[in-house]
Amino acid sequence: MEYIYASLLLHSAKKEINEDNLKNVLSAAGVAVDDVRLKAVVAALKEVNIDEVLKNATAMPVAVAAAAP
Amino acid sequence: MEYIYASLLLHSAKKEINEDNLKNVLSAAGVAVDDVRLKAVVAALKEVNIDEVLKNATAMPVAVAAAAP
Amino acid sequence: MEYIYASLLLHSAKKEINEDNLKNVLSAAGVAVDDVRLKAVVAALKEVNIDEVLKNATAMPVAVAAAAP
Amino acid sequence: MEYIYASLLLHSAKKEINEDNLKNVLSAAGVAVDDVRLKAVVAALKEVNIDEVLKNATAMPVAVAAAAP
Amino acid sequence: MEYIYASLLLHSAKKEINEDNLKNVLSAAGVAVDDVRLKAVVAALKEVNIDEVLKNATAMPVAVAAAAP
Amino acid sequence: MEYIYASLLLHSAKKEINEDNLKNVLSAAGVAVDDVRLKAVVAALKEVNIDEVLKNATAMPVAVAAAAP
Amino acid sequence: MAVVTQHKIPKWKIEEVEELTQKLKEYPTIVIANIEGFPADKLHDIRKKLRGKAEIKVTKNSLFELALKKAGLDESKFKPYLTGSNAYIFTNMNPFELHLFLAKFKLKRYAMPGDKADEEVVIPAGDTGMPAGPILSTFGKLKVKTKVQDGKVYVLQDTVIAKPGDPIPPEAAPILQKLGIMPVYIKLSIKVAYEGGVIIPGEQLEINLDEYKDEVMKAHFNAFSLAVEIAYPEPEVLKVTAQKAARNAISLAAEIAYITPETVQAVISKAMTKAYALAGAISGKVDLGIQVPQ
Repeated sequence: MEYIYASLLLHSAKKEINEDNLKNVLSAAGVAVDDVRLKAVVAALKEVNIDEVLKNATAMPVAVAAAAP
Repeated sequence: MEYIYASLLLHSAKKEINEDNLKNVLSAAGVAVDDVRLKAVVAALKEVNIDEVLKNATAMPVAVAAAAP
Repeated sequence: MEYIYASLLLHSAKKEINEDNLKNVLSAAGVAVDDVRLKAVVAALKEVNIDEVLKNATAMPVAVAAAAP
Repeated sequence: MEYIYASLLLHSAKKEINEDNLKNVLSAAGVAVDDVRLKAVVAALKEVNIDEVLKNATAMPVAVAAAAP
Repeated sequence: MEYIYASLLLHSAKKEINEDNLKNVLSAAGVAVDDVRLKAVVAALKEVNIDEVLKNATAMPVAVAAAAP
Repeated sequence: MEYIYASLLLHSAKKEINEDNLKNVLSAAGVAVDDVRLKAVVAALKEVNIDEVLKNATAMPVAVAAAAP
Repeated sequence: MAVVTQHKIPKWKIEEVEELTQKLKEYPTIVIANIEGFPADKLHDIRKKLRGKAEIKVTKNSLFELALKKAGLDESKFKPYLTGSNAYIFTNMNPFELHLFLAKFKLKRYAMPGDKADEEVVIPAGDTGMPAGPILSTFGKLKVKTKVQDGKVYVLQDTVIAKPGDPIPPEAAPILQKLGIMPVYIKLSIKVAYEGGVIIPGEQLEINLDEYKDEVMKAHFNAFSLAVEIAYPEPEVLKVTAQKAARNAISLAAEIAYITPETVQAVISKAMTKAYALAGAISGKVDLGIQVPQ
């Protein structure tokens, strides 16, 4: 999950999630960075509306309540 | 949430969550570190069994899914 | 809920929940204090084990996880 | 939790959550106010729709109960 | 639910739930009283142990909280 | 709970919950009415969307029933 | 003329009308029950159960009608129900109470072909007392295991031959009768009840107590929820209000990542939930080397 936490850290700090930034954060945490994975994560996150995903993640309990019959 | 994501990054990288490490990660992400907050987070997380919390947190989406029908 | 938030504030500040303290806090928050209500709330809360209540409230995320079948 | 309870007290009393008001309430409860923390809480709460958060918070117990198999 | 609310009002005021008392309360609330319904409610509630039902009902929120392991 | 039952009786009879009506109902039930409490309840209920509260209240028993193992 | 006619009425009839009139004046509630085909011994059971609470009279409809007139009651209200054989019940209970009381004790009868079981029908293990013979094949048909002992049919184990609601096998009827098993309920069918000028048709007397219990519970729950919402100062209420307030505080703290020992769990859970949501969103495209809970 290191790549995800690092990405979320950048996102919540309102920094761009690019290879350099992500690599910096991961290295600072002492993570040996795998370049292939780095590229893949950065590319995949570009396709995702992170704010939307996070909003839904928090919305869960409400959804459940609504689902209760 | 920056402090939390940074802490979880350290945790999943199996590094100790102490002031120095946390400061390093946050700085690498371009976050201006507030020492008081840093101390508070580190102190609060010392009181917590993060693995236990993560286990509970991970169980959540499952619970939510099961509740749907 | 003002009276309750004020009472919990006093409780977490380790101050006694009595009429004077509660009145002080409510007034500081700009709430027009009704003496009868004040007395009633203080009397009722004397019967309540607030630490117990808070423990239950904090335990909830665990409950969610435990509910997973 | 004092800062949070004090903020919720102000919110439910329909008063603005700013540094002065929060400081007033906390002082009335006998809490020694830490200015850095005060600023941090006020700033963080500005980013949040409190009513929305509370609505979700109350929806939770239903979710919990319903999730039980 | 008017008849039930009126009955519970009488119950919590420690007054007998009989046709006269129930009629009085309902009329005071501006409800046009239906004699057949009145008789049915009085007869049914004679068979229902209201204290028992209320005890179960009140135990509920606590039960939810207590369900947290 | 007499004041609450009386208020709900008025609400379900689609009558306004004001001091006069509430007093009438309580007196008809043989309750010695306390004016301050009367005012407090009427004022507090004015702040609340009763239908909304009842809607959520009804969701709970279902959930609770489901929670019973 | 009227006087002459009255002389022709037998004395017992006059006395009976007199008695009925007396009861109509004495008791506020009158219930008319249909006893067409109702076993007399069961009516006797009911009479016994009602002793001290109600009186039952079986009489001619015409005599009851006369008594209504003499008691000054509006007989036209009862007219439609004064057909067939009726029992008249006089009581101080309200009609619903009487109905609930009657529903409380179960009267049972033997099964007849075509009946459905009202309760589980069990043929018990042991000596049936029935001589072995053609009856053995009936037991066989009912899948009841038997042996013959001293020339009598002996059942090897308790055997259920019908569950509640199941039709009772017609061939079982004589066996059940021999064993004294009555699996079918009968109840007095109430046509109408009268109290204080109000006529209540029998079908309206049905009361589902569970519904009332649910309503009481719901009413109380509504009241409790409302009380919690306005922080009505009763300890039981404030307990829940305080819990709600605390939960609100924790949720708000989690939202702004305000870490204290009380909130750390909620804050981390929230961060985790978000992390897994994001991981889930890209897990199809990237090998993160982790298991994302679905």
